[in-house]
Amino acid sequence: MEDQNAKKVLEVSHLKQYFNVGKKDEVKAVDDVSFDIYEGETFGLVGESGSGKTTTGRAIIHLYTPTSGSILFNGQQVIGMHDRAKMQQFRRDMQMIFQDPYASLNPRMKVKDIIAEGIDINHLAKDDDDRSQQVADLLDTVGLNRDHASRYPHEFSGGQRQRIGIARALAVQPKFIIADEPISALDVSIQAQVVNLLKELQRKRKLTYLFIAHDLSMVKYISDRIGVLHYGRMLEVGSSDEVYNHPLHDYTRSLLSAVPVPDPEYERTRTQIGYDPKYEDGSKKRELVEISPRHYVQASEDEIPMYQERAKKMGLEIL
Amino acid sequence: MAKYLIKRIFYLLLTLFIVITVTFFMMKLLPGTPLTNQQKLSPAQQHLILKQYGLTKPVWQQYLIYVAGVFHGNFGTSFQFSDQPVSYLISSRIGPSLLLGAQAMILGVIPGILVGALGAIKKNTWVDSTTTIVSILGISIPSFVLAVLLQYYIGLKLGWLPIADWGGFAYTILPTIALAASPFADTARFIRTEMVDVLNSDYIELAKAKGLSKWGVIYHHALRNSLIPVVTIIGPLAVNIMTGSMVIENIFSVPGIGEQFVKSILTNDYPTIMAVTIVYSLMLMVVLLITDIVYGIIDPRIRITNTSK
Amino acid sequence: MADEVKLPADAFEPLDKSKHLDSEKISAPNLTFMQDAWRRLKKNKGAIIAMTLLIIFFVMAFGSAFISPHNPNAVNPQYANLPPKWPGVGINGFNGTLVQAGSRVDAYKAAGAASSVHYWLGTDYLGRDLLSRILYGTRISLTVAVVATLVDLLFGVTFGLFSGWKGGRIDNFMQRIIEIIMSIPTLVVVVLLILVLKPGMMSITIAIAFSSWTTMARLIRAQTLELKEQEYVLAAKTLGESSIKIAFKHLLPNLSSIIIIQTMFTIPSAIFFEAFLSYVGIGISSPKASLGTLLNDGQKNFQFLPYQMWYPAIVLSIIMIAFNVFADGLRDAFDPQSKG
Amino acid sequence: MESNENILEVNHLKINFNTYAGTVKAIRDVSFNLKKGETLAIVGESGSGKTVTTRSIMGLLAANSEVAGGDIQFHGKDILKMSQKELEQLRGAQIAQIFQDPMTSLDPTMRIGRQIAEPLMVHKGMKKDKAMAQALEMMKLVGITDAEQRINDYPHQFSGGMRQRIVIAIALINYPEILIADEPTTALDVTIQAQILDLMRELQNKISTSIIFITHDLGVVAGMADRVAVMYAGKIVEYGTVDEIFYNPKHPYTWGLLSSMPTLDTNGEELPSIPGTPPDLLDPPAGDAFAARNAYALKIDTEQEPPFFKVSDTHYAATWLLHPDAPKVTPPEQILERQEQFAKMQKDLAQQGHHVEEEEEKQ
Amino acid sequence: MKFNKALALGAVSGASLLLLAACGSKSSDKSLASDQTLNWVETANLPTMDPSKSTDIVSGGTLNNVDEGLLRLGEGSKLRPGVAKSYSVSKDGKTWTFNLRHSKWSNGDPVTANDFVYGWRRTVKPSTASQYAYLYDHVKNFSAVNKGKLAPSKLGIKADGKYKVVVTLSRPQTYFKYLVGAQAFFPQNQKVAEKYGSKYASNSSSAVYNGPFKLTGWNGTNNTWTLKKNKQYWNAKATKLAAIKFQVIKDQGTWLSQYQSGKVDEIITDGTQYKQLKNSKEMHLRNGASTFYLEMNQRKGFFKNNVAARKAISLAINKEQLVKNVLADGSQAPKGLVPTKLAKRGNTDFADAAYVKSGTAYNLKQAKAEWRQALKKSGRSSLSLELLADDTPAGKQTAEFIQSQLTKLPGLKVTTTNVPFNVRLSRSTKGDFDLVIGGWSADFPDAISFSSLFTSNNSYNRGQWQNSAYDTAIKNAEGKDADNSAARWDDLVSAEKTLMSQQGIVPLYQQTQAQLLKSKVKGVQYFPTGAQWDFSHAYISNSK
Repeated sequence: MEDQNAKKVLEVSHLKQYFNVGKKDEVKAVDDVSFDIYEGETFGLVGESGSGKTTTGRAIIHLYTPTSGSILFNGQQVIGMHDRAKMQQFRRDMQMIFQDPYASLNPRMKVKDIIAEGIDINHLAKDDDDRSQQVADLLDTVGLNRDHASRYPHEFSGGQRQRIGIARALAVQPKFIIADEPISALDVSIQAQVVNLLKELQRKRKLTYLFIAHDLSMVKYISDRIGVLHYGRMLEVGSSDEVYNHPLHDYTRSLLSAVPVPDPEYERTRTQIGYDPKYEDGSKKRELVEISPRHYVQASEDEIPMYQERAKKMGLEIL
Repeated sequence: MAKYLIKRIFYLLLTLFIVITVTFFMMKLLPGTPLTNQQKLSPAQQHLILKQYGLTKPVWQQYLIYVAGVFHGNFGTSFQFSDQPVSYLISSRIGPSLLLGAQAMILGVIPGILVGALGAIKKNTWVDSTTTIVSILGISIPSFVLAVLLQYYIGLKLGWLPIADWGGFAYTILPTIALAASPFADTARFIRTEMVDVLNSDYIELAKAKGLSKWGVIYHHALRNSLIPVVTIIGPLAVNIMTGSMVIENIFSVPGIGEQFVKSILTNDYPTIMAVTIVYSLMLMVVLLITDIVYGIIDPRIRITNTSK
Repeated sequence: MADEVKLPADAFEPLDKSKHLDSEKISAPNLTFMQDAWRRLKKNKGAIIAMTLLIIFFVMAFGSAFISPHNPNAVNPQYANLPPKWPGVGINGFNGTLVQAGSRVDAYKAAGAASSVHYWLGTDYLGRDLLSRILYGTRISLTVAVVATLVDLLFGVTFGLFSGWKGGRIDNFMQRIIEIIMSIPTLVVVVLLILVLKPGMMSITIAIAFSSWTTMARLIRAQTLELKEQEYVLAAKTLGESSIKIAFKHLLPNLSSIIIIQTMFTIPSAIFFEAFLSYVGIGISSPKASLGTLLNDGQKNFQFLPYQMWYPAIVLSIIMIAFNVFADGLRDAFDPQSKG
Repeated sequence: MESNENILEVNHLKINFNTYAGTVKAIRDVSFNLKKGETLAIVGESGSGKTVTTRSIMGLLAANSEVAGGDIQFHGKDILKMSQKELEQLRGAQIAQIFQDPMTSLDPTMRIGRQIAEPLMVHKGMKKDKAMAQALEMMKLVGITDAEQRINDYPHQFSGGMRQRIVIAIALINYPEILIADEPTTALDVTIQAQILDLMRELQNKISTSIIFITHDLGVVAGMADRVAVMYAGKIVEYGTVDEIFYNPKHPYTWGLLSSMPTLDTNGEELPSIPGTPPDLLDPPAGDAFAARNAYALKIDTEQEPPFFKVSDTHYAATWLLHPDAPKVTPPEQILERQEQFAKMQKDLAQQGHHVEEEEEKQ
Repeated sequence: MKFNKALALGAVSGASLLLLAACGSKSSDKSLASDQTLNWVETANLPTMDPSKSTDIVSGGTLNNVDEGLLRLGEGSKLRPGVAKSYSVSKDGKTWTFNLRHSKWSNGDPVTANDFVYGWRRTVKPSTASQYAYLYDHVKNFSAVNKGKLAPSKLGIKADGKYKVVVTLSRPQTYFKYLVGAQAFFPQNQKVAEKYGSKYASNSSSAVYNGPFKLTGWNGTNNTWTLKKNKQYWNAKATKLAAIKFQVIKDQGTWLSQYQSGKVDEIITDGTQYKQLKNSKEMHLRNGASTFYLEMNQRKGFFKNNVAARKAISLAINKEQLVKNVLADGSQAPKGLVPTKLAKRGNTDFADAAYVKSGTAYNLKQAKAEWRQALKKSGRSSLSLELLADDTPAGKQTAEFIQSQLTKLPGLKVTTTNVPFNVRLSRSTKGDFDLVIGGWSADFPDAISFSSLFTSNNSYNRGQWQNSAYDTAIKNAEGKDADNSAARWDDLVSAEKTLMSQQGIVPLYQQTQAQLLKSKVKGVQYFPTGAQWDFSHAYISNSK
């Protein structure tokens, strides 16, 4: 899956998103985060609540105006984009799937109008029939019945609503989708449906995903590469197998050790690794450093050898 | 806290200043003069008298003089009481109004809390319906109608309490009841809604799970949590009472400022109208300020955020 | 335990996967949000009674412009202050008699009225039919209240929406304005406005609207602040929807229940306000009548002509109660969670 | 620590809710028992009736609910028939509960020390000073640092994890026989969840309480439970020991649940999933409620509800697939792996048992 | 200076003495109740006790009972001696000399001629801004002093010794004798006035009194105050009441309840109350010297020079019905502008003498005919008029009634506007109206108090009706015939007839107050002009 020569779709560098700047309650929701996403891949962003993962996603899709940093999408600077036409194209190319299936659909709109919102804005339908046809196709795509189009969101279950949300995003034929915890509010038996759908869509439509979640096993399952966020900073980036199997940062290790597994045998022996946040205490200037190929850890100059040592122990190739 | 207070007082003064300015210029738009005997005066004589009141100066000068006066407690001279400064008029009449207001507040809020709480506790029973009807009646009957009924039946027919006039506690009872009806109803409805919310909350569930008796849960948890927000409606209730007092004082011949305000409206006594407006606004602003501070003190959630930052 | 059950032979044939697995089927009837609310409202007897009463009052008040027992403004001084008289009813209070100087007299006879003259609710000091006056007064009161509420709604909703949507400094500034207006007692504002605008239906309406829009604006703002963080609004933004369209497509429809409920509470308070103004002496001017002016006229003569206060008071109270109960019912219907 | 003594027996419990839309049959014949000192996990999707079950045990059913049948035996008495007073004596003393959301389940205006001490004052008639002293001990026990300083703080001054510790302290202060934990970690981050679960296990050992653990997270169940009951649409569809459920599930719903969860090792193109959505309990379907989502459904599933079939002494499942006449079906691949592991475990266990015997013989 | 006409107040004082004797005899009988407290009601607050500043009936009435001028009105609006024992008028009618009795202020100071000089100058000088100073307009140099062009000392009043006041008028004024009884002409104690400065007479203790009562318990703004018997009053032995407790009641219903419960001893009833209670033996009709009338704007437009239009308006209004069924408070239909019982010559009432039937009659048929003619004359087919009136209950009722009456005229649409008193005055002075309901109360019992209103260019002539015959008649009455009572009478009668036949205004009703007075209360004197009530001879009787 990983292709060294793949094109970078999204380049986020030194993104900072502060709220209430200059006030007493200033919040550094995202603090100097950099990462790239390649065409066709799924980049998973994990972290606990308050780690800034949702904020990152929203900053990328221009729901917030970042405090500083740069976001290049297909080589175009997104921050401060003023050109109307470009903005509209950006809005079409990048779409988002939201977390709460109950809050993400306007309860006063019919499903067909919800799905067609993007079609209407971008005038993608020739006439009403075309519009209805497109909506019906989208419903088909996400596995819903065509006659659901005239119903209201509250009549659907969580999983169905989430699929409507996906259909809405797909309506403008995006190339890049940010999925912000799309399954965390769903029941276990439904989560798989949605994940399968996302995977299928990615395959069929050549989509690139930024998949945000706190459920580590699901992120691991769906992602090609993973970034670990903590307190608004990116601590570790690497391929999902490497991050899960060979975590370098203490926080990542602690996080992974806490994940409960549906295997009683395993659970009986599992011990949680405690975490001492000394490697992110802010006393030193730390940046993402590539320890082994395409496996980055946030480290200061003097911590690099320590991580290299760790990587060596795990049998990783060291740069 | 101190910083917060200073900020609030600054806003209070700013608001007061705006109120003064707006009222002043609104009053200047109106016809009418202090000349109650205008029809028998020649224009020259009228001019002479207007000069005495300082009304012949350009409006902007009058404004500056007025604003300066207000901040020295001088609201000019009443058109009706040719010898009385408006400030004296208000200070000598505010006592009964404040007394009635305070009594009505107490008589409205405390039974309102009890009735509202009862309604919430006995939700969807006949008790709830009864308390709801009582409280809706309270806001559905104009206070002047209630006043007339009280006066006629309790004062005149039964002779239990004085019909009107002022002089001792007995004289305050009927006007207090008439004034308290609306705050009572508002409080009861407010408390009921609050308490229903609180009773549905998780921590009440936990309190029940602790094994507290029904009344234990209500007394220790539900009541306290639904009472704290009552502070936030004290301001609106005060407005309610101010409004009611204008009518009630008239009917019961209470020597308060509400009665005087009505009289000054009907006689176009602008200095008094302006002054009462300013005093009412100031009173309301102070009430709002105090309730905000009190709210911060009694609600630990707000208290901490204020002191810790 | 199960083994004892006798089962048909074909019972254990597997079902055809493609057929039975239609789990996306929705069995519930297709209801809009409003239909759903209406269904809940229908279960609330009090609210339905209140709504019926309101409809009756509206129809009677506004229908009375076309069919009314008498012209509400027709002065008939020789029939002044006649008590209610119902044809064929002999009960005191409905037989045209009243207590005058200690003894009960037939006021109709005293006024020289023919036996065919009946005023169902009596007459006022100019001999105008009180029933017609009340209907007419109700019409005026409701008109003032409804128009004031509509103005307040238009202004309050726009203000609140704008303030909440823009946020930041603009919101801060707009909130200051509201705070300032709210720290002036409403009646005082209304009185000042009416004095400046000259008493009349128009100025009363404007004054009442002006003094009540702040509540609406605050509610709408608070709700807008909440709604604008809702994911469906964010979704519309990511699709590139313009602010105006978001306001009309997403915010307003979802604010509608709050607006409706608040409106139902604003109307009665506007009616009340008008009544207060009438008492203070700056209400609707004659010969126009409102429930407030009727009450005010009636309460003066309560001792001798109690019916002149009772009937308008009862009508006013019923309208007030009905609006309040109906508003409570609507709130429960729109917001089932708060019902618990 | 475990014994075979049942301290709680729920028999054929049926509970309905009257709503605007009609009668919701939330619990449709649920029976289970709880043994002293064990942890029984009840697993199921939202709306499957887990929470209603526990509320009925606490005697805290909502006003619009109605017990349509069954009983709940606790120490020989039926909780459903207890007077309000008896229930009050039960709650917080013999049966305690932990709620899902620690952010809302503490009284925001009461100091936490007082909140922890309250059950002592209510049930043991303790004076405030003494109760507070004991509350302080409890705070230390549940791992609140600087307990002495924090005893007079208000809930909002604590983080979510700390609040949940406080809730646990409240629940355990009277050393209840039964602790009902209703999704106690769902609202918490994974690292905090691990801490809270550790704490619960540790405290269970200390005070030997029985726990009914409600959750939808099978990972948590695997680590916490001794026995597991799987609920679907107001019924228990399968129950057994934790190993039996995880390694030898018999009900297709359990299969679906287990296989649709990726583990950290799961890879591949498609996750096995349960299609469709749970039925509407306003109008539950005839026959097996799961039939519409069941790839292994039989004709009889649409006609008749399956009874419980015994798998082992401790393991029962309500699926027609276990009927002797039913066709043999192949469970999903992941389940087959699990069953293999189970077989291995059984073998190991047998050997180990053998081994022990041998050792005994040696002695 | 020669004194031709030296009046010793013969008949007048004789009458008063008789009256006093009658009172005295009653007081000696056993029917005097032990508690001589009267409970009286005012509908407005007492705004001031400064005689120079008093403009309203509450302060006017109170001043009249606590202070005393040179002369005093008595029963039947006849003059009685006040501080002046007697007075004389010079032959040219311009010099009036008053001889004062030795009397005291309530603080024991003697009441001297200087107190009058001080009080009068204080009232007239511009810095006082007295609104009633205009009553002095016949006093020499008034105008110049009032405008500040001459020093107050140049005003035509001086003290001749301690107990003689000499007044110089600029032109004769037969009714000057009535004016000196009004509060604006009361003596003022210079010492006290200067001591309190701006606080003078702003509460009961910052003033002194020379009348039958003294004021207590008034803080300047409160709703209750008490008049107590003034023991320093020269005729204190005639005062029976120990105290009069005043209470302000603004609500008519409250007032009645208070009366019925015995808390107050009197009530002025409104229409409904009067109708219910008119047969009560406690009911007294107090005939007022005030007339309410409709003025039509004749500055320009429809009513100017359009007698038919004005007549039509008058004829269309049924005044009888207005007073009987609408106001129904005891008020009477008017005979003309000047109310009945205001002025008399011999046995002839002025109103009867000047009665013009068509001026106040009701005839709808004729009204319609006149109206059509008026419309034709102005070339219109329809007209819309605004009727301006007070926002008092009576004002609203009258306006509504007139509106309903006038609407019967073909092509006429009337809208009503009710405004506060001050606003009504401002607007009517500016001519900002079509029709306005106004009223006038006589300041003193002489027809001129009314008749002078409607001369051309008089600022109180709101409608600006103009008639040269009327102007001439009034000019003669105030000028060449001022000292000739017969000629003056004729002048005024002819003026009134002109006004009525030309329908310069439409008289609506003559106000009467219907008062319920507890039967135990005796001897309260009522005056239609000036101060209404005199309690100096009132008492509470034992007998019911």
